[in-house]
Amino acid sequence: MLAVQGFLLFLLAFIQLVNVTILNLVFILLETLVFKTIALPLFINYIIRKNKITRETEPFVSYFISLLIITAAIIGSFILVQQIQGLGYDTLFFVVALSTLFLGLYVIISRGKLLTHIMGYVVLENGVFILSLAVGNEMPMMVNTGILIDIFVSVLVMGIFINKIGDVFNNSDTQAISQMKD
Amino acid sequence: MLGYYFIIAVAIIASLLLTRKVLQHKILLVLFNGLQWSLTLYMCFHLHSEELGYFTADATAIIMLIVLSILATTSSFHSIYYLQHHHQRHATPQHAQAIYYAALCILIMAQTGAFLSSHIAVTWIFIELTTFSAAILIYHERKEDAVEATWKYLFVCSVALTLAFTGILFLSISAQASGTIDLSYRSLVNHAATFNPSWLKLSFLLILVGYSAKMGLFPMHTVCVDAHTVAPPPISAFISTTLMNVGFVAIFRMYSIIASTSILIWANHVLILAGTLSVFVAVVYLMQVHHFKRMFAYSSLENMGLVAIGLGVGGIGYYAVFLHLIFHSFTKASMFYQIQQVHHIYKSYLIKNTGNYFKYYLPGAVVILLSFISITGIPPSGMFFSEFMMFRALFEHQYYILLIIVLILLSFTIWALGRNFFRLVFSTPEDLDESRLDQGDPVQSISQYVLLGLVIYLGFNPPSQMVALINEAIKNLPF
Amino acid sequence: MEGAQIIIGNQWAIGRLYIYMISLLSLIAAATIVFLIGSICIVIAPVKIKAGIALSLVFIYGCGSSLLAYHALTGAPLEMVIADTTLFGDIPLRIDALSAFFILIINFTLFTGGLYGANYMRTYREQKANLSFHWILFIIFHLSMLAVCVIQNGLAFLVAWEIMSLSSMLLVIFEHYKPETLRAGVNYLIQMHVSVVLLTLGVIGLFTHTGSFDFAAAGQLNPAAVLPIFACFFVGFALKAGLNIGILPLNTWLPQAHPAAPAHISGMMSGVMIKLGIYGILRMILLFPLTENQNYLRIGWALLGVAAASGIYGIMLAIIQHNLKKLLAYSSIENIGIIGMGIGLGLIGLGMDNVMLASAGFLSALLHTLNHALFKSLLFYTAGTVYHATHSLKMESLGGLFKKIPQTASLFLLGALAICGFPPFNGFISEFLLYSGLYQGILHASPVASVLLMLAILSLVLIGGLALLGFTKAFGVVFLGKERQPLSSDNTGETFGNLLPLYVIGVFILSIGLFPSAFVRLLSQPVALFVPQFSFTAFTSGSTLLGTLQHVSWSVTGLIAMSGGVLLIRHFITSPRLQSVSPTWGCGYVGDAAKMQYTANSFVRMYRKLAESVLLVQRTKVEIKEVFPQKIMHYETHIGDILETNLIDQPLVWTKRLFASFHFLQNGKIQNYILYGIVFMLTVALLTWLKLL
Amino acid sequence: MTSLILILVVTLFFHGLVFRTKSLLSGRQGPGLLQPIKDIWRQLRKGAVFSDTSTIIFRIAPGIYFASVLTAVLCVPFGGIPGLISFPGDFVFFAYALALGKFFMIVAAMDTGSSFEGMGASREAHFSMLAEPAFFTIMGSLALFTGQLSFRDIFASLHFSSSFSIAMGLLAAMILLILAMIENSRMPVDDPRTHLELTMVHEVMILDNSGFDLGLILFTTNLKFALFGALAANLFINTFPLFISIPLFLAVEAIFAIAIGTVESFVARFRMGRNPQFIFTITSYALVVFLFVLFITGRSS
Repeated sequence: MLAVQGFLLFLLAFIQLVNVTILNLVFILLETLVFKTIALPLFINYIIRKNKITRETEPFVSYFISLLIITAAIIGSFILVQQIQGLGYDTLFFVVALSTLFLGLYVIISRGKLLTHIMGYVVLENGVFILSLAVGNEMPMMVNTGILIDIFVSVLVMGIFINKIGDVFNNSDTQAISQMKD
Repeated sequence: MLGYYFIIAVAIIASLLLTRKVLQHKILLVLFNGLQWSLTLYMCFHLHSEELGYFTADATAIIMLIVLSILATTSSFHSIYYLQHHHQRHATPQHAQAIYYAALCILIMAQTGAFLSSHIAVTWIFIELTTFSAAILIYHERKEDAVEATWKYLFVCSVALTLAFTGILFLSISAQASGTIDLSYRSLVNHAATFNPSWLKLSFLLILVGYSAKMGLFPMHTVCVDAHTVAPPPISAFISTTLMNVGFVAIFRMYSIIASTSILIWANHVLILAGTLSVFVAVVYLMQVHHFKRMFAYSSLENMGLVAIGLGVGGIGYYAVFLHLIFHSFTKASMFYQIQQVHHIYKSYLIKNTGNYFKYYLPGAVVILLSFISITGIPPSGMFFSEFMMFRALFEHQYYILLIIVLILLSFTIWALGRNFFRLVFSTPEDLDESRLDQGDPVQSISQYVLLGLVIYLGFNPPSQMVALINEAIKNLPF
Repeated sequence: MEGAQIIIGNQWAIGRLYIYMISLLSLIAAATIVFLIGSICIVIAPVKIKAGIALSLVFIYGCGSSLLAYHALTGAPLEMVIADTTLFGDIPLRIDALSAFFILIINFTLFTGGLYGANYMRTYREQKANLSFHWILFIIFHLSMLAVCVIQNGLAFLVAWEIMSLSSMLLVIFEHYKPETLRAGVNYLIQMHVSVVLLTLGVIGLFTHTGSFDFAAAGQLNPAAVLPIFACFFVGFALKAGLNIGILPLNTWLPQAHPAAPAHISGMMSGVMIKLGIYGILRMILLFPLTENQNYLRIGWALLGVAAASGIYGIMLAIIQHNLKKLLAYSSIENIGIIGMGIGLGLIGLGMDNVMLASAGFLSALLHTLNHALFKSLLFYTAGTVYHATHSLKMESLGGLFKKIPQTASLFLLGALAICGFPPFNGFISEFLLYSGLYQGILHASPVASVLLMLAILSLVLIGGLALLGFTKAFGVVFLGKERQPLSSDNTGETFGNLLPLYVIGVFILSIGLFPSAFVRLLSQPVALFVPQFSFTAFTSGSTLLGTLQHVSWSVTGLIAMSGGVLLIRHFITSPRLQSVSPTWGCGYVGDAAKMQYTANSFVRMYRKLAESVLLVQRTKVEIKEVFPQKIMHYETHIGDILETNLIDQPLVWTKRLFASFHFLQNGKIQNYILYGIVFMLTVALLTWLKLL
Repeated sequence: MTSLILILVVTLFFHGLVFRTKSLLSGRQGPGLLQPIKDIWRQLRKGAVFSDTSTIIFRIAPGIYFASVLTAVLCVPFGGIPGLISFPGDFVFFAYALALGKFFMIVAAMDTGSSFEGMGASREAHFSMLAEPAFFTIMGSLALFTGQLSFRDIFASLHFSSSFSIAMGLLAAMILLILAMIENSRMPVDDPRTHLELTMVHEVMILDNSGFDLGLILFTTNLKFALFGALAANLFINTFPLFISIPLFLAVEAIFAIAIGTVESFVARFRMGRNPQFIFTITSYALVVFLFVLFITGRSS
């Protein structure tokens, strides 16, 4: 699923980014294609296998409710974008980006598994990526690079960390790491 | 200069990771501090100098940089002791120490970058970098709670920063809408008036919430607390002082961008809301906290709340905010350094396990008393003056009810802190066998005396340069 | 801090002499250096002489300040300004007659207290660090109090004020290994903080309206702003003074802190520190433009009422205390009430521009301030000696101490008589002045006013009567009769040397009682500050003030002479006669007389029955069921301060409950942590959308 | 001076007169007028027994008690003639001097460490505490009435012009009477003739006193009576010449004594519990007088 998203992003980027320096374009395309489409899903699969994480998800809220919420989120973002007018961009971009953001956040909030948290985070990042594509043309190359590297590193670090957690707690559920409280 | 700084710093960090000898580590650490100081001094003498296109040494940066360098030195100093004791008690792998020092250097470097950067996105990058390095340091003790805290810190901070980044994107969108390409603060400040207010609001909100995780402000303060609890004390000292300053600077720069726009009032109210909530939450937990470091964490939350309020109220409040940040950094840092020694003596951070510090380790007890006076803003501490100015600002802007609320809440904090501090210093705990207690080492208390003395001195007699810098930093805010 | 320019109050030779002699900053610097050297000495010195060093420092500062103060008191007010400091602006240091008066009281009490304390602290010889800490704080305490009297820059004043509170708090918790001591200390800290908060508000208000921290700027306040700001200052100072402001009874630290503190500290706090609250009130009265729209009258009546109520309440609670120091602490509240009544009367006098009233009021207030400083410290010191001799302050376990420590007992008796306001002691003089002022008021005021004044008189009488009850109880139960429990220690630590300072105080008490006019003359300058047209001639209808006081002193001398004569006669008559000694007549019952005798509790039983409606009395009693009771039956009463319970404790409980209801926030769930952020954003968005932000 | 002598003279007969009244009213012959004084004289010449619990306080207390009352006597004027002690507000001194004596008596009672005397002491303390306000109110109203602040001036310029004022004077006299009875712990507050310590007030305080001290105390009690009588008398003898005023004075004192006797023989003692209320009502009477005066002096419009 993430792979698909990544690929779509790749296409999106390919279509969208027309007037940028070649180097930048190449980098972004590589990033989307290699990292988001291939590396990340493989990495996550690796983690799943290593920590024997069961595939079924135990959401706190039922699917139906989640569905409603997400739809609401999409509509909401649409309305929001309509509210704020006067920008020279294709509003569709924003709708998609915002709804992806909300989706990511929602996944994080509503799911119990650390892994799903990471996935949610990745989705979030994708949303951000779309958004940055919308303005990416003018974003100076160096900055863009830095940001993407950051995203890359963060996901990686977190992934590695899940392994650690797996070692220490031997089940990677958020219940296990909710001990620290007042 | 900055370029050299980064290069040399990276070199030092690399060599730290490569070597295994304790002595070499220490030497490299000293080197790094020397580097840090030389940069700081250079920057002091080249105010407003542009570096590498993305960095400018403006007043805000200089102030924070000086604070950072001071605390960097002390923190490195105490880290050495910390690692010694830690190593004595449970055998840590040798490379862990290398990683610790390296991460420490990265953290300092990243903060330096965050302070100096003059480009909103660059700031963001460096802040993300601080998150990682801090995470590594928090994880240093490798216990279960360390894992938990680190994970939370890492994850929540990343999410929060993503939100902040979204905010930046919105900002850039609205910037482009009005034809601004350059996202450096200067141009943003200059053109902000022409931006679309709704987008500005949205981005300000996102950036505030995002960086609140760094500044330790409500709503995203939660992870900072946990991080304090498990991080090695010298690192906690960082997290709750300079790292919070980083968060503040990020928010402050955003604030000064919108300062010239129509949404300033709105932003002020949001800040005041966040600040008041922070103070309230802090009080809620201070009243029932059992763990010294958590207590300090909540008191940081409270102080950041005050800062947010001061920023939101404006007027003399702006000045007070900077003063308060400086003093808070010094005080809180020395509290953490001291608590490290407390832990060394009592082998516990829990309030109920400590007591009669006055008898067991007099210098430390005096430090605790001084820092209590200092943190609660009782004269002669400098924080009294900063808080006094904030109250003045509140009074002058007719926020009477807010003022009353804040004063009441502050009285509660004094009560809570006083109870626990005095218990630590004076009361005799029932089940405590003195044989298990270790000796305190007065050398470790020197830095606290220096810092607290600094707080008092700067409070009474702020040097004109400092005043000038602060005024410079807040000069283009509406008074 | 740049150079200091010095303005002389009036062209008076000796005053000018000073100005030439001192450069202010060098003075301050010298004081600081002396302090630092002294503290270092105290730290390194052997235990024996720590106190000595501290005392000598206090003596030096005392002499210096007293010298200045004396000249100010005799008409050479002194003003010095530390010019434009970066933070405070100008810091004016003014020593006018009022400050001078208080400075003198402070120096006297701290020196005697220090002397007494030096001996009192002997028993703690082994706690070296603690002792040096104590004595250094003692010096800081002294300096800060002097500073409070002198500094007239709002911000700097706050600093001095806080340092004073803090140092006194740390002095209180000397025996910090006792949990209740620590609790009392923290409680004290908080209540002091509340007072400081109010003062801070006042200073801020002053600054916002006048743009200057100088107290003198209060003169330019616009009439609208006067009352609120004055109220802030007033309440703040009243809290410090321990005046019971009905709805804000934050004087509960007194009865908690005093039993906890070492005797000399209690004595000094009760003797002078709380007086600085009075000083503050007086200072504010001087500074604020209260002449408009009858402010004098308003404040005066309010103060009179509050003070009377507080006085009665204080002594009512004092009577039922079974801890000697607690009793004394509550009686401090009462005496502050009397002082407050004096000030209130003075204000009313100013309001009715009736010189007699005004001068009588302020005279009695100031004199009673001095008197209370004397006898209250004396009483606390004697209590300290009692504590040394018995290691207990519970009246129910004391008794018959007169035989063990006769000197202390006699001194206590002296203090008790003085505090009850009996001739020939100083308490009588100040209360007499107050009485005559009130009666004057009745003669000259409007009907309603005179009725109110009559009520004031009645409350004063009531206070007197209750004081009689309370202190007969204290003296009778603690020092007379049989000892209720065998005393723990035999060395009572009562030597003439230890008690010397107490005797000095005693001499003052008596001499004020005997030669009031001499001391009242000293007060002419301070009173003249409040009542410009004040003079001794224009006092009472018939004879002049001094004349009256002369009469008083004759009469009291007569009283003494007569008692002496009677006793002499008695001696001559009875000495030849047969005098036998036998046990007390027990109505035929010859049991354990110590258990039979009247206890403190039973002594005030009838009173308690009357007062139960006003006070909070919980009883725990075990009724005797069977004819021959096997186990020991007991009956206890615990007196709670009803105001404290209802207005402080209860709200605190509610607040804590409120806080507790938010404990779900930090619940360790990472999802929630992120949720908070989102909720916050949505809330803000909503509020923005609703135009609420 | 006159007042001092006269009061001392009256003291000799006062108690006797009271007893005689009582015995006559109860249909007995009764002792001679001088009997009480004779008893006192006998006491004065006796030796004494002291409790081993007691201290110096116990021994000096009676003397100070006597001295204080005597000082109070010195304050009392005789119509226009001032007492030895006379200055504005001297009645405050008067009251406090009396209280001083009381203080010592109470303390002395505590000194014996007896179970009864403490009881008496506590009662004495309470009653005097409750009685004081009445006196001060009365003096206040008199001061207001005359515009003067010392006994002498007050009594000298006391003119009962209207019927109102006479009523006022009588009321004041009555209150002084009741005060006297409380101060000397007579009926209905206390029954000196009772034999049960538990019901005594004043007597129980002096259980352990004997010999000279006892005599002194008893004499002081008489003196106190005469003292209050003198105050009451002063209400009526304003600046009359001596040949009128002295008989008037004696007459008033006599009436005073007889009144006490009568009351004592017809009124029963109150329950201890009820005493405080009773005593406090005096104060309210006194306040009524005060308002009265406010009304008379026309200051209330």
